Amino acid sequence: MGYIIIITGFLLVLIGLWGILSQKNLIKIILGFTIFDTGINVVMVSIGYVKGKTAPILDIISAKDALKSVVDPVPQALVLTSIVIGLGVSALMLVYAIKLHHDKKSLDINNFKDLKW
Amino acid sequence: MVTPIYIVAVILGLAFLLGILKSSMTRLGSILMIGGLVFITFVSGQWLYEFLVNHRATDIIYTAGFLPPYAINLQMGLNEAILTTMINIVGLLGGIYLLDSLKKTGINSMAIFIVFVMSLNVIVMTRDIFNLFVFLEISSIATGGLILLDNKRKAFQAGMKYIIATGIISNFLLIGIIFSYYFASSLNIDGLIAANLMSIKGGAIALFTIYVSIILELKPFPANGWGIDVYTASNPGISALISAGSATAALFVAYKLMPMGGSFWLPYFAIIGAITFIGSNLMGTRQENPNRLLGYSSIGQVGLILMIIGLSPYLGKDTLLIGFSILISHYAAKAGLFWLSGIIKSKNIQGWSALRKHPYLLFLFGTFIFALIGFPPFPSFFGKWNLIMALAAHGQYAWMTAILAGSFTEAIYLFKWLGYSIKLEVPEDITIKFEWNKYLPIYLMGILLYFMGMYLAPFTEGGVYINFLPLAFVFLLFALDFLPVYVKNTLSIAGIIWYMVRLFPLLEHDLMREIFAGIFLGGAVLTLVAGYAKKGKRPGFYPMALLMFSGLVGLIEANTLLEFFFSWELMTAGSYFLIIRGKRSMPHGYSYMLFSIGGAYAILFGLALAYASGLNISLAALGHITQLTTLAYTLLAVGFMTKTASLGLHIWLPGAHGEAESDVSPMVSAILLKAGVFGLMLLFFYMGTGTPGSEKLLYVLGWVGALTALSGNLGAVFQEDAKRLLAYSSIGQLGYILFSITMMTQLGWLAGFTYTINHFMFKAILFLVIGGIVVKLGTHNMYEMGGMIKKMPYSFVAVLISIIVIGGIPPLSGFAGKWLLYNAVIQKGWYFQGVVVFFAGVIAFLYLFKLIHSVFLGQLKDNHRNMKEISAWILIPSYILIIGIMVFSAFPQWVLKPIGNMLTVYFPKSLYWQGTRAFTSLGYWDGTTTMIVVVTAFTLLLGWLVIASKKVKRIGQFNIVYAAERPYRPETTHVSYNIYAGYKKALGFLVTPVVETFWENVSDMVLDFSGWLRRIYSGNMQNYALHVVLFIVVFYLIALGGL
Amino acid sequence: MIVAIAIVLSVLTLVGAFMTIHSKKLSIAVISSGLVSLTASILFLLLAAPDVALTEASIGSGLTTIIFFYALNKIRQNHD
Amino acid sequence: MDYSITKFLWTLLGLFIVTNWGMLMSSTIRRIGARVSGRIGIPWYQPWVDLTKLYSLKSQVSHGTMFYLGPVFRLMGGVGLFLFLPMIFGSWHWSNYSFSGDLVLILYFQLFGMLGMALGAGEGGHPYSTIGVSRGLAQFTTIEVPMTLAVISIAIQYHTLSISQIVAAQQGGFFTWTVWTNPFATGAAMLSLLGAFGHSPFNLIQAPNEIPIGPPTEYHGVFLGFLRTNNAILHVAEAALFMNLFFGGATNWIELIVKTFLIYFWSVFVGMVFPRFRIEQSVRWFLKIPTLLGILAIVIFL
Amino acid sequence: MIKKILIIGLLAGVGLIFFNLLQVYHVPTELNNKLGAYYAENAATQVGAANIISAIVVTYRGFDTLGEVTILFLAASIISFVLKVRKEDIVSDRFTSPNSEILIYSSQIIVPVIFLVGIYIFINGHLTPGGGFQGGAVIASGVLLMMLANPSMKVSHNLVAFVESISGIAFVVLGVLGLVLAGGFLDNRFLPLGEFGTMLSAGALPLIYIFIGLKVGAELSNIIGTISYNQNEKNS
Repeated sequence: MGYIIIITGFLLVLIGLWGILSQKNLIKIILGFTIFDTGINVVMVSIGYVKGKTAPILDIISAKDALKSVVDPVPQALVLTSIVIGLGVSALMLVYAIKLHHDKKSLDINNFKDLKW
Repeated sequence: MVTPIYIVAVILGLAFLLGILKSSMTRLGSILMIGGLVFITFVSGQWLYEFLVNHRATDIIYTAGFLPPYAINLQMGLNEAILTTMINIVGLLGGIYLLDSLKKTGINSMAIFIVFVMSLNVIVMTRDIFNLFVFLEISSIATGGLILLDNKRKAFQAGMKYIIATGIISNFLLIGIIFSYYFASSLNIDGLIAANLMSIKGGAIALFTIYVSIILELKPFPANGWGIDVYTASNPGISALISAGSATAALFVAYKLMPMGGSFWLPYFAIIGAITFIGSNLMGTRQENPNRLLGYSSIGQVGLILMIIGLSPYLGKDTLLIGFSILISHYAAKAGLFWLSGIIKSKNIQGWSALRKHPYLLFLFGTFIFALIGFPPFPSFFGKWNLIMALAAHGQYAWMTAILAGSFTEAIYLFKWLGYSIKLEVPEDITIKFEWNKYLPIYLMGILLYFMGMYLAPFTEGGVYINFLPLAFVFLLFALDFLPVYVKNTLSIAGIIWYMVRLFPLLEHDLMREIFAGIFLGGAVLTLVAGYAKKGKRPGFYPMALLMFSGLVGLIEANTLLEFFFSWELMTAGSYFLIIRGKRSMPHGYSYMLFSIGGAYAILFGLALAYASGLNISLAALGHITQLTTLAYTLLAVGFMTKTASLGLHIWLPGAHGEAESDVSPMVSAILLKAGVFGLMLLFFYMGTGTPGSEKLLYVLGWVGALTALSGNLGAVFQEDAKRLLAYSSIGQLGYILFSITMMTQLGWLAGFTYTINHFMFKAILFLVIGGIVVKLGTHNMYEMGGMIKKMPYSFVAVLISIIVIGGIPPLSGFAGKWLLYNAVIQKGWYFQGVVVFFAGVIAFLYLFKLIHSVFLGQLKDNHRNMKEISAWILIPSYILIIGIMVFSAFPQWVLKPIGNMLTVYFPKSLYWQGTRAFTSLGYWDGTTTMIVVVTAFTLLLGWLVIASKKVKRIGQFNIVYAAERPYRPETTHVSYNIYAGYKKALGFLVTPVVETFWENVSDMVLDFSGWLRRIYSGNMQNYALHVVLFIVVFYLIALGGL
Repeated sequence: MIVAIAIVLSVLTLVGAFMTIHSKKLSIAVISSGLVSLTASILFLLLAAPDVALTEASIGSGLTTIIFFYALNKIRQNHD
Repeated sequence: MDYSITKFLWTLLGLFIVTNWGMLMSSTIRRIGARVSGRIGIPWYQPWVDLTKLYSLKSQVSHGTMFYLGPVFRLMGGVGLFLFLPMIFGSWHWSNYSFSGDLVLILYFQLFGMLGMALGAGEGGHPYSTIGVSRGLAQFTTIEVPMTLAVISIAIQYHTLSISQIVAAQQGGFFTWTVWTNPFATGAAMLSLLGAFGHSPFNLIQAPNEIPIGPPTEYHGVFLGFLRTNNAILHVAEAALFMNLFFGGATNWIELIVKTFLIYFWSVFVGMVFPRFRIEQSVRWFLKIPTLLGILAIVIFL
Repeated sequence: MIKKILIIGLLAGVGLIFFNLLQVYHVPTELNNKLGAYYAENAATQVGAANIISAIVVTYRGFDTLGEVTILFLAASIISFVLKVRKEDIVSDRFTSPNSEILIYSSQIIVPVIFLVGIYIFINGHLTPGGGFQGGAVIASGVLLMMLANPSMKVSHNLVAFVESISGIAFVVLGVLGLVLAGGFLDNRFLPLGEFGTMLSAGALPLIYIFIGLKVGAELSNIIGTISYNQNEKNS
């Protein structure tokens, strides 16, 4: 199962990247990013997965045999942070998109080339 | 001691507190912001002090009360203290600078600002890789916000590009982090280092994703379009912070993470750094927008430092010093430049000429530019020096070439820019208004650069010997720049004389240095005397002149390779400013600088090879070059030849000397060119004839010298501009000198010395007098002059004597050179070169006649009827030099005998003296007798004429068979306009500007290439994202494709 | 069994992701991306990560989607 | 180094002889020239008559100091050439002040007079004198190329630049003259001599038949006298120089007179045969055949 | 078209990287990662929290969490100053669409419940799944609902800002207290660890998590509020 999910995660990353690199609509690109983020998160959590073990919460199992019965808590802790960061970044991008649209009345990425060379 | 965790706590507390404040309380907000920045600067500064003064051991700060790797820890060592202090200082100064903008945008932006600075601190200090990721995210989100400070359309686009790119990068970083954790069971950097990921299967890929992300954070070429747009579009204050602060932090991250991968990744770092350094600077050459230009430059500099990190195996313990030296220069200069751009607010670099009205700002601008290029006394000079030396010591010539090539491309645009700002007309639409909060940070950065230069000098091998005394004097003069000319002039002369008195006893038994010291310093005094003729204040003249002379005297005093190069660069800088003072000298000053820098890099390369041959920093190392011996000597020679303006490298000279101010021309022609001669002589002394390849090199250089003489003189023949004519003449004369000393015989060298001394004297006279006349008549064109002998008899005599010397006509001292040269050529067997040289010598006669005739003889022009003699202050030094010429002519043995004796140490003796009579195995010559005979005969003949023609009637100007010359539209009818038309028909093909065309094509090619290259920056953010991914994939395939 | 659920969810996630990128209408795309987060959060549960699942569900599929809609709404208003 | 009065007087005597011989030579040559073209020509004493007339002219005008000094420089050039040249081989009396310097000194001292003349004429303010001077200088530069090559060739051949020693090396008889031992150098030098004497085809400098210009028209009276005197000295001295270098020198005055006459006549002879060159033609010409000869003269010693 | 092919090639390249990573990845059957094992073994005794993840997030890696909160803070700040409403941009009498009565009234009942749930989640963060972030998100969704029900309602900016700031400052102050009173910045053990598994256990951890929850809730509300508020901004 770990394999399946980690592969799913990687595929999500690729789909997200595809969206970022190929879509012309800014909103789509940002959605690509959320997919990208989700994929990364799935991969990270899969890394901490240990076959047949439970969540690292000790009110279910006693503290003594925690070591034998829980999955790795560290990636999960990291993913928590990552999800929140992803939200912040997405929100920021959306605000940018709003502003850019406000400016040019378009979401086409090819319209924002005022800066070059 | 305040633990650095308070940097985080206090700033976040303040940031959150700022959120409560009402939007109208901007004043309180800004006080809190500045207070917070002052506090963190204090904290980091305090640690820096502890490390530097009390040599405290590195401190580890634990969070959460657990040891790493279980909890996050920070580290505060010397490196961290230095970098956080740097970041906080630029943060504080940037905060002060941005006060207005931040107030306008609101309190939120202040909070973002301080959080940004804080995040950079943590990035530097943290030892946990995921924590690093979090704070990198904070810094990039804060950057994304701060870009919008000006609420401009372009800023939003740039911000979007930035966020997209960093978004991709940080996700890849996360993949790297999680897999590192998976493979190495640690998130702590030290733990990851200990785990040695490279030895774990798959660890290399994890490392790759981490490294590629960190490198991408550094905006490597070409995946950096987003970074450049940020520099371009954001408020200059923010760009300064990004360039000086973020880049610093990100570079340290690369350095910090470097040990994780071991030596496998370092070459890639170096290659990427080199590509970035060169590519980015190359693109800068076509850039006109100042902020974008600075962006290119920033990225280039970061590439250089990344390269240094990558090359650390070769640099050993010096890595940090070198990296820091270059970093601090980049840091201060780039921050200062961005801040300046915020004051000037010009859309293109031409607009920076607004600085002309603000000399102190202009001075700072120059300081920043010179610091970026790596001129002394700035830290980057020492950094580059150490870098090149260390690389040479390990035989890494390709890297050296890359670094120098990149630096050169950087110089191309930076000096174009500096030239514009010094010379272009002040634009009317740009006004610079004084705001203390914008001026102060710039000044402080300028001061920091000088301070750090002095501070870092002793850390370089041989750096303790550098004599900063002359530089201090230069600064004194700069400080006294408000005084009138005569005070500063007197002060300068007094200073130089004092230095001479101090210097000469130290030079005993070293005749060569004494002669050159005499030329440099004596010439300095004489040419400065002419400065009394100037009125007003001459802002900036004296510091720059003295800067050049300090460099020159430093060359004399140098005992080590470092001192020599240090002085060489000082001299170049000073002379650049002197040359560019002329009215129309901008393009010439520019090409002078480019040739000088190219030459300096050739010299640097050669010196590095010398150093590498025996790890010996003393100047004597030039005598024992074992690494690439021939190349080393060739490079050194070429380097020096850029200063002597030898054929192929001469195109800068006519304009530079011709357009310079009237008393600057003699300085740069009579005196400065001798620096190249000094270098060549020194080089040949050490090289000798025994070293492999030296015979061939000398042979080629001999031909170059001969052809230089020919082309220089021919060029002069067809000039209509008096000063350019003299400038071409200098090229020719320096060709003789090069030719003479390449013969490597006693006679050849004697001839070389004779030419050197003579050229010093007569070219000083000529440029002084002709320069004075040009100023007086208000034209350079000889065809607008004429008949001046009546108005300026003293000038005429001075010029007459000078041209007799140039022509080599007995009995004056010019003949000594010719005679020695004849003997030397026949003795050496270089007959054909010799013929070319003698042919050139006769051609000299053509331009000399043209000069003296067009200016002094012929018909007096109507508008010059009320002319008076030129200022006595110009004539006095000229006549002092004439006395010198006379003494040298009548008693050549006084000079040539000691020189000959000195030379016998190096060459077999071939010139003998018998009283006043010199003889060689071929011929003989008696200067004193010749003088006596000629003077006697001349007096007798004159007496006869006086007796025979008692009643000579002076007649009027037009009392001749007058025809065809019209005083108006003078060039159409002035008889000496295009006087050598027939000669041109016959031999004009020899002066086809082949060399000029060649260099033009080279520069066109560079510019075209740069224009083609920068098409990748299409402005489309998606393409930039594509570049980022492309970079990752290509890097992966190259580095790990075989896995 | 659990593997089968994982496979189904994975396929759902991927289809959602694909829809997000390729749907013509932005609103459908946004909803699809919310769906991706939702299925992903169930995947997290399967991986014994209830904390992450909770976060992903509330933040990833909840808040993010809402913010997207607000943004779309604003853009539409702008467009008129 | 002999600065004695005796030496001075002997030199003065030599100078007197040379001057007179120069004048005689020029009148003779002009007569020959006239006869060749079917005229009678001037009487042999004509130069003395001219000179006397010039020196006794009462009214002289000057354009200024340099104009005044020009003839002095010019004459000094000729006299100097004479002074530094040993006239008669092996004779202390007629070696003049040649101990001052060797061949190089003489080569460069030629310029002294040219410069003075150029400047003097320049101050006259007449455009044509400037044109004349510029042409002269232009032509002179290329004349020097074969000459330099020849001199270097000789220096290689005899390992010396001292004229006395060069002459000494040719004292073995007719066939030890340089003209036989080093024909290329001689050829180059003799061709450049044509230019140095400024006869046709290289007389565009003075262009006597076309425009009334140049120093001869600007100067008159004593000034012109100086110039005429100089011409006389210079022609002999230059011919003597070539004689010393290529034709075995002279051990007595007769030999000197014969040889200098023949050398001088060579230039006149060529002038009668060839038409005048334009300046760019002559400039190029000297860089062709004479230079080639000069190069050959050196190549044979390589 | 060329670009598409290039992108596909690039994705194939990225896929190659992932494939290579997968080749060395295997699903472990034992928790043999040293760091993870250490936390599993010692989190309960050292920190006193039943939820090991909370222990890691708030204590062991509390510094990260501080950064995370800062990121949200930054995002909120940036959004608010980018979408700053200038007085002249506001249409004075805004057109407000009437909402369904059901929505308005049900929201009045549901919103307090949602708030309670959110608070519950972060108060029990050290014991059960969930914590400050999740709770904060739930609170923010409550705010959202309020706005849906009444579009003209202005989220009291001052209140939100106040909560946000005070909780942020409290977070920092608690961290500093840990530094002063216990082993290091953000050390939760300056309060007694208490009895394992109860509400008042794990030292200052619950306290910190509460403030995190409040802060995240306030920040998210702020973001939503700013974006939605500007829905009504006049088009210029």
